[in-house]
Amino acid sequence: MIKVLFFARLREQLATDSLQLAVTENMTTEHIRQQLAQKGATWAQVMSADTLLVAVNQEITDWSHSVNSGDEVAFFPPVTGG
Amino acid sequence: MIKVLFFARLREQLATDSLQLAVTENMTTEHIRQQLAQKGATWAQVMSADTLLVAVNQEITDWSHSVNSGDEVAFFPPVTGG
Amino acid sequence: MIFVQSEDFVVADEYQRLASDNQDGAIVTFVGKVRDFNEGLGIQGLSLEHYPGMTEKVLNDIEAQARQHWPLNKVTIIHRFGDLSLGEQIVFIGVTSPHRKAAFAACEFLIDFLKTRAPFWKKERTNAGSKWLDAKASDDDHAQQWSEKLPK
Amino acid sequence: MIFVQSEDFVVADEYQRLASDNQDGAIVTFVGKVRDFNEGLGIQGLSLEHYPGMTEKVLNDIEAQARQHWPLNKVTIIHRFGDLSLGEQIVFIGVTSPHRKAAFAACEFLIDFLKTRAPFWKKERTNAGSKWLDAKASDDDHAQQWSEKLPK
Repeated sequence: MIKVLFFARLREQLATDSLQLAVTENMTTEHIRQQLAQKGATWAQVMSADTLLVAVNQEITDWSHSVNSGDEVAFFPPVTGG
Repeated sequence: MIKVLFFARLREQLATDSLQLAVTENMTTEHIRQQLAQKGATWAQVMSADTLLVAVNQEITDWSHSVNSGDEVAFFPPVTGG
Repeated sequence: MIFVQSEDFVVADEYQRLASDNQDGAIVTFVGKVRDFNEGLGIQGLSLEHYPGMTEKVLNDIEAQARQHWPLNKVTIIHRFGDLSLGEQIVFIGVTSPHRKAAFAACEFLIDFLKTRAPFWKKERTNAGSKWLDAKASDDDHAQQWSEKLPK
Repeated sequence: MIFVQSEDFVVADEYQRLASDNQDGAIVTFVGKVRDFNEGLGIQGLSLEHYPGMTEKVLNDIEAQARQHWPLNKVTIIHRFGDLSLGEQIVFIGVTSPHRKAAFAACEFLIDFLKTRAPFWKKERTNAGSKWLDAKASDDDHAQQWSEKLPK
């Protein structure tokens, strides 16, 4: 299992701040994204956004990053702090 | 007459912080400098320094600036504030 | 020192903490506040969301990067989250260094990278409702420009 | 606001004065202090001489130049003269602006030009006697570089 987190606009659009997901061998961030996109129309739309960012274990990464059981994967829009 | 001021290292070397000087028509900052240089060996040395700066009426200027009666002329080394 | 907090901070206290060392000739601070930056929409304030844990990690990493590039002594980064009203302080960056150019560059570097790397999101509350703010391309540009001007 | 004074200044008070406006998103401050910058000579402090009248004129002029280049709201420049001990504050520059890049650039511009244009002179008091400091070529370089990077 992995923990998946959603922040800001994504959290609101998906009405979800976190969920648990089962992972199999050799999965990447891209696989997680595709899997989540199948949860419905809003999920498909949110998960296909050009600006979507992903972090694994609290580090921003790309869509080929491998994901293993116990990881924390977060999806969020571009940051706007400061 | 003009008022002539000296600051910092110059003031100490010349043992003078200000003096009055008679000016004639068509004098420039360069003329004032040359006139002061004739006051003695130390004056000649101080007034020939490459780094010598001059201000007329509290504005830094060059050696061709005209000087008229009532002006305030100041000589000083490069500034080191801040 | 890194602080991610909902409480306000007191610049006087932060300055005091930074200024205690006689080796430092230069102290540069930046404060960002909630400002009335929209076109007469009657902004009331901001709600700031963040990613707890990752935020501290990113800010520590940015501080470490700055210390690699410039000779810094003290560094303080404070960023608030939660609901903030118009005029309230959002972020404090303070750095000290023997050299003023290093202090200025590092302070600006820290806020540029905080803006584009640290997981904070602003939602604006106005009389007409609330709305997530979009990231600004200019902020990305400012962060990218550092790759050309960093000291070797 | 320009202050040339022998008394110390309180950063907290200056910050308060700068930070009172909700139009400003960014507040950048610089403080320069007497530091132990010599090679173990046992520095006790500095004596700062200035040219009264001209100093205020130059600082006002530098502020006016900065305001031509960037959208600034409040500007404070304080410079002390007289005898200062190790660790004491010498100079404060504070600027506010709607834009952080403008605030950073203007603050750095002001100190760069103050250093090369304002008629102040530092004499260092050490255990081995006192000595006028020489102007630094690097300070001139920093002021000159602005001719290339000023906003149009």
